[in-house]
Amino acid sequence: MITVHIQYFAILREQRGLAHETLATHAATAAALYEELRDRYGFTLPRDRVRAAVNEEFVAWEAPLRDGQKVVFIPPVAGG
Amino acid sequence: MITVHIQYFAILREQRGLAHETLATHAATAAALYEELRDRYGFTLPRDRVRAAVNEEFVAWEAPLRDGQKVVFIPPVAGG
Amino acid sequence: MFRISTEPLDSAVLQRSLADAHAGACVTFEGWVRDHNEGQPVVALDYEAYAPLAQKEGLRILAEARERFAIRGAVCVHRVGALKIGELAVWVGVTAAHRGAAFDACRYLIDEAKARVPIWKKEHYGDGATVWINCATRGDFAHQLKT
Amino acid sequence: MFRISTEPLDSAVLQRSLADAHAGACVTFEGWVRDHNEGQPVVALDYEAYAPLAQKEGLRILAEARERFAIRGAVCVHRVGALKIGELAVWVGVTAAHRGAAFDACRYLIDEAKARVPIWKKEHYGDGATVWINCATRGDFAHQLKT
Repeated sequence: MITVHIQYFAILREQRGLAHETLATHAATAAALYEELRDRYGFTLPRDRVRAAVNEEFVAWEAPLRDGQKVVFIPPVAGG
Repeated sequence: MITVHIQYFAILREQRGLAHETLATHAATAAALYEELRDRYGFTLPRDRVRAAVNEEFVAWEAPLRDGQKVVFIPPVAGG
Repeated sequence: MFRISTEPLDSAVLQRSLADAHAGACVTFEGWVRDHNEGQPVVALDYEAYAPLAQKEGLRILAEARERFAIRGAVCVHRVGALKIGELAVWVGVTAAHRGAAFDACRYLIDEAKARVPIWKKEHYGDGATVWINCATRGDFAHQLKT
Repeated sequence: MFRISTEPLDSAVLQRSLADAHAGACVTFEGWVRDHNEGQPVVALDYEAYAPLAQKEGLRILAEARERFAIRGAVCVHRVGALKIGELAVWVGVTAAHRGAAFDACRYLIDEAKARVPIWKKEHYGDGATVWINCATRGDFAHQLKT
């Protein structure tokens, strides 16, 4: 069990109903954590349309999660 | 013999030493007029690097010249 | 320079920051809030950014542009918050000795920024509906067709 | 709008003239007087235009851009007279719903204007020499090599 700090943006923030939370999880990877949250909160975006960032850098979905990390899931971007 | 009004710009104005003149000529075309002026004033630009304009429109070199027309020879342009 | 701004952007000030006696060309791109999108009337926009990562990704894109094109200066600033129609959402400016590099780099910067920088846009429509752009899923489309 | 201006150009004023709630993109090109050209230090420039024909040819180029690209507004203004380093010589601005058309049209306008509009540029160099750009002939080059 690890504890991670999650920050939500845009459609994920709205679907979660808050902007950040600290969470205890058994998820070993960013991918597993996203699927866990998706089940729990009903996120509409499938994982293949989202990217993961850990400690302010993009990471591969299968990168291992570690205790205390800051995790952000990036919905499809739309700047400009 | 026709009379034409010639306006000079840029390098042609400098090589002619004035900005405009009214001239009587036997030249039947813009091409013939340019060659006449080139001989007389020593313009360095060969005709294939110049364009001709009559009455504020580009014309073909072989277009006939008429009495009273405004003629301008256009050296290579360099705006921007 | 890359920046996320919560304040309105002033293009004159941004462009002056690129003044450079060695530069012969300056190309700018401005993204304005448009009053329609895909046929729908838009009344306002919200932009939101994940600022620390946006900043890093923005600087990476600027560095790529400097490697690819013979440019001198390059600036990209993106506004976040609630924007009204006609407001400036993003400003990109590039200087170069010659215009080709300035055009190509400016285009590269805005294309990459739109594709990669974590910024999101929510459109507000005349009928009160809102949509996070690019975030529609098959289910959303089905819903939209029904309403 | 195409214009030859004997007065300094104000890009902020020109860009405001393109304000348009239907436009999502504005691309501008500015030509600045650069302090060098092909390795030579440049200290000043003179621009000269055959104004009536420049005006007609400028409007033709704008009309062509409107036919080729899905743009909304387009403006090109060229300064004439004695210009100093860093001054704005030409301003082109294009608005469109989408950025691709704005970039393509802006590039088209400046490329065509430089190639076709009867405007001439004389460079003044640090050593007092002057050259009408693009007007060198074989004899001039030989002369330049000797000096």
